[in-house]
Amino acid sequence: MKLDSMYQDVILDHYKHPHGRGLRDGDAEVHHVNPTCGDEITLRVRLSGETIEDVSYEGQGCSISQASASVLNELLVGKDLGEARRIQETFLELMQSKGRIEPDDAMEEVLEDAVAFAGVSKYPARVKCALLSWMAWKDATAQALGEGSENTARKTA
Amino acid sequence: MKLDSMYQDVILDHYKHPHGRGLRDGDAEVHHVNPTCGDEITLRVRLSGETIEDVSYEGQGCSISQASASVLNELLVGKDLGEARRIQETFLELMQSKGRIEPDDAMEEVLEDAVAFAGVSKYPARVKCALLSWMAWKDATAQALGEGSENTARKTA
Amino acid sequence: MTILLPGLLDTDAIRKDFPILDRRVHDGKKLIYLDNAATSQKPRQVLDVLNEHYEQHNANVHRGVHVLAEEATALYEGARDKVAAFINAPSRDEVIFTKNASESLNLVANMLAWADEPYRVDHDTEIVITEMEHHSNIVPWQLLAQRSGAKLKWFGLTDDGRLDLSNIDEVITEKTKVVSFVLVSNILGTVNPVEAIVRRAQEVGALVVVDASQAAPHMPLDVQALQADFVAFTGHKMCGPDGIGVLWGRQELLEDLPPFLGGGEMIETVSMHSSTYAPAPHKFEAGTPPIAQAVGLGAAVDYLTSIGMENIARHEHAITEYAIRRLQEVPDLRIIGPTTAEDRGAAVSFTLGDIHPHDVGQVLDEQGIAVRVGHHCARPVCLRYGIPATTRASFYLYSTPGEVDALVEGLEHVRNFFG
Amino acid sequence: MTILLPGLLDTDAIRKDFPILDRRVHDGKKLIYLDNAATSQKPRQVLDVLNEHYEQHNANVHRGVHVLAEEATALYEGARDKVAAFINAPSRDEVIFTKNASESLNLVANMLAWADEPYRVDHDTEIVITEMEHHSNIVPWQLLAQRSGAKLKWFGLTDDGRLDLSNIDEVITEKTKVVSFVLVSNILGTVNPVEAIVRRAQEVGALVVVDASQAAPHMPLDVQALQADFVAFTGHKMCGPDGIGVLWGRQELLEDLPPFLGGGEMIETVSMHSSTYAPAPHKFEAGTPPIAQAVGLGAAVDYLTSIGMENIARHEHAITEYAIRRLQEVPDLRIIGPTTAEDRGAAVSFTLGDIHPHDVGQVLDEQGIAVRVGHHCARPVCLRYGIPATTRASFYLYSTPGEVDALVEGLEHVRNFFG
Ligand SMILES: Cc1ncc(COP(=O)(O)O)c(C=O)c1O
Ligand SMILES: Cc1ncc(COP(=O)(O)O)c(C=O)c1O
Repeated sequence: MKLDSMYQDVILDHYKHPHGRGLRDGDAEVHHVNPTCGDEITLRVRLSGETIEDVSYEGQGCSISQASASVLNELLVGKDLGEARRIQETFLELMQSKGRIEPDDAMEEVLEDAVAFAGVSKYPARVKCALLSWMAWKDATAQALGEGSENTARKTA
Repeated sequence: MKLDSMYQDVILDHYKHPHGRGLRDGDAEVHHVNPTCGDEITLRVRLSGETIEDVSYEGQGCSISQASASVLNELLVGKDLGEARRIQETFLELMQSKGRIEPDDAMEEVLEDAVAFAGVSKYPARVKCALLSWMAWKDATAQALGEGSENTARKTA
Repeated sequence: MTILLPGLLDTDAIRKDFPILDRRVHDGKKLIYLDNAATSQKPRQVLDVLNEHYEQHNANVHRGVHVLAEEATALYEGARDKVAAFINAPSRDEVIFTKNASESLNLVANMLAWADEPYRVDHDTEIVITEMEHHSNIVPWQLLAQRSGAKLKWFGLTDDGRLDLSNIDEVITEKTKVVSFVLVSNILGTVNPVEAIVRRAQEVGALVVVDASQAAPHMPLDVQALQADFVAFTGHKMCGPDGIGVLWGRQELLEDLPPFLGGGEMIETVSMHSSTYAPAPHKFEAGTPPIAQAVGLGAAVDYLTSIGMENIARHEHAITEYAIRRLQEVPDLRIIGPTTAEDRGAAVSFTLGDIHPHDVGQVLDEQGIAVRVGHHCARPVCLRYGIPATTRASFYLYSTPGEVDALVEGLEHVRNFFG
Repeated sequence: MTILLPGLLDTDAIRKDFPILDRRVHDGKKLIYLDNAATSQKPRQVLDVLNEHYEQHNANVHRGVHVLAEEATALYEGARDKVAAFINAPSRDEVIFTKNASESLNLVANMLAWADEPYRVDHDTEIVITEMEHHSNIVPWQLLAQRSGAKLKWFGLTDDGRLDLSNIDEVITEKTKVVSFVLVSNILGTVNPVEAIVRRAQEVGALVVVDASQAAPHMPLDVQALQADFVAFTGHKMCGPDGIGVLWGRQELLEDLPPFLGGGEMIETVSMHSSTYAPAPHKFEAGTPPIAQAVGLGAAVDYLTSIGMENIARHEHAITEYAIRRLQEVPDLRIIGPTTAEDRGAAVSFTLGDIHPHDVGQVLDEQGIAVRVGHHCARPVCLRYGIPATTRASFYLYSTPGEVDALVEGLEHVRNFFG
């Protein structure tokens, strides 16, 4: 069934048993929303020099967005920023591939569990779910480094 | 040719040789515009008791609107108001008939030259041209009688 | 097995009018389209009229003396007559064509922002809406409140998905200039008690705006019976094309209130220094209107009328009653909104245990079942009921009990998948 | 007799794409459609896409996880990509779909009304337009001036139908917040010198809005080359459906400026107390957009691109040159606008002695020739040249020299009729 390509066991596992969920101390906090479906995430990053000490998060959303945050936590915590950025970029590339990238060994080495999201990239409506926490992480990291928010200007009514 | 039913000789005559054109003294003046084509008329009414002493006008527009004002002047000046209103209503009925009324002798007696406009009623875009001066007359008469404008509220930008 | 319910339409015949209902999805699965509250499908009768319009009569309206322009104008203005009759408007000139219900509602909010007394909304006045509004009937009023300094107030909701009018006299007060509310909720399905609200609004001299986007497609709509001042709805949900909406407004208001968009068609005369405006409805229709779309909406109105709005309402009532009953058999399913079919439209929202609606929708889709998931442009309702989102099945004149059964089976499959 | 002019397209082939061009009017007369500046006809290629959309892919866009919703979203957003490429936009997110050019222009005026500094238009500032604007680029600015207290100024016209920029430094000053002007006049045909105006506007830090309604259909349009801040145009004049328009705007402006219409689709998150907005373009697309119409516009853009905008411009240049030459042979005919084909679009306005344009149009129509008569939503131009109205013939990619000849013959007939 085509669905199985989206809902890989790895993803369902992360969804049911999320890693590192909950908000802990951080150097910066962001709140991101997926306007097309209402998924939300609050995410904090704690750095120690170039090392990611912690990524903690709280949010609501579908299995894809929840699992993606869990995978992110597992992958990035403990990494140094350069490596984390490479992982984030590789994940972004995979998710924007519209199902056209078949992850090879090299990609699998970088992304580990996150390669399971390859199937999601075929479902445009769900790609944003998978990317939500990753965009939040990128934004929070920029803020923690004092680079200001990369978030586009959004005004409150 | 179908055109001839609109451009009756009577109409073309009135167009080329308009009756009573020009602005003279009046008890009330109105300015009407046909927003769908830009035809304009300024029209004054002078009453003496119940009698229409004069209808004078100035404007720009097509043969139909010009001829119609000329016919109006010819028909209404000297009439008493009751009769003029009956003529106006009969003309309105004819113009709104979409070509379905074939003027009979009775109508011809009331409308005289104005029956020539029967053919115009088949052309929706031109009906308003034919009615422009008649609506202006109705409005000016109401004003002259102190009944206020029947013009719909129009605001200036 | 064919399920027979009293009041059903002959859906076998009706479904033949809708080409898309033959669509197969996901390797040959029959399409089961239960997303009608988002948009309806279009019958052949409407598509044919659209084609004929573009192939035979296409021209810009008004101002033209040539045949095509006269035909297009007659068709466009004829559509206005049809819509006026459909909603029992006292005058055709009270029917304004917009691009969608959202524009209609924004039009009213903007007229009031720029109006003279007694209509003007300013910092001393109040605007009233409800917690079950579609975002299109919230944000325009938030913007108006923010820009005029007026206070925005709203009616809350009861636990069973109805308007809480218990404090109506505190919500609608002498300061209230306008009360805007939805006739049928697109998320809860609730049909709201118009009379009580209108009565109170009239007491304090407030204008009443009714968002009939989910009513016009599904039940007889009589703007005179409603006693509202403005009624908004949208063509694409009622078998019409995209890109066309309607605002009905009472004539004297349309005369008194200022225009919104400026441009061609809405003027009487223009000079560089100042302009005067055409009478309504043209005053509110700046630019080339959605001509073919209005004509298409006219055809949709003809189609719906030929079937009969009473009959459509009866059909949907039967389907909704059946759907509510069957859905309640699904374990862990909680209906958000009234759980009876009384005073209720044909949109049924629900949650399914803690399976996120996105996941519910995805697995249903795989079976050919199209539902909508999310907050349905009514996020305050989700906040009110403490849920992130819902899954919504919504029915129309071509929906069948068999499709309800398929949905129920589909949901069982969802439960197994995430079980 | 077939007239050959350098640069003509193969109109025999092109005309086969347009079903309406086979229409007969007034007892069998061939339709000669010379009202293209009002609206263009639609090729089969666009109508087919519209039909396919409604019969196969119709759904509401965004927020949907079912197949139809995904297809409709991909088609709608795909149309945005096509339009972005067509106008060489730096980013697809700069392309906003509206209902027509008039809405696009009103959108800009309203954004500036509610903007923060440095964009805000208020009583201390000035707005600049020109005397040859379409009413849709006059009235929104009059309304803005009236409501904000800003001063409205404009460029006048030279006797030969060009912008009089001799006083540019007095018209555009340090107080000027926005300069809005038409790229190609719909009444005079004039193509305006963008560069000179943009340069001066940039000097004083004013925003530049270009009304490209009569340019987008007829010539290559490159928003980057224009160096404007906003560019508006309309679908129905460029082989697209009714009910769809475009506003292109520079990304940072779209980010900084406030929304106009509020509602579904344009929000990020809504609570009863406040809302935040989605990034552009969605921020400016409240409610269900004209989905099928955008898809149809995408097909129109494909169609025009397949023929080539350069080729279309060359064709129209040839036809216009021929038309100006032939028309000047008609006694008593006076062209209102440039009398050469240089820097000139394919709309040619004229008066014919003192025969009123309405009468000219009526007699031409009887011969199957569709022209527009009146002030063409540009009444200040008529005032400027001291005429009540004009007759306008306007050409497009399917127009032929033979149709010009028919027009000239038709005008002879008009002269005889009223002679
Ligand atoms: C130059 C110009 N600007 C603006 C418009 C307005 O376009 P629309 O009527 O589609 O809004 C038109 C066409 O009518 C036009 O010719
Ligand atoms: C209750 C309600 N109001 C308003 C709207 C807005 O309609 P549209 O998106 O056509 O503007 C909708 C539909 O989305 C609706 O369901």
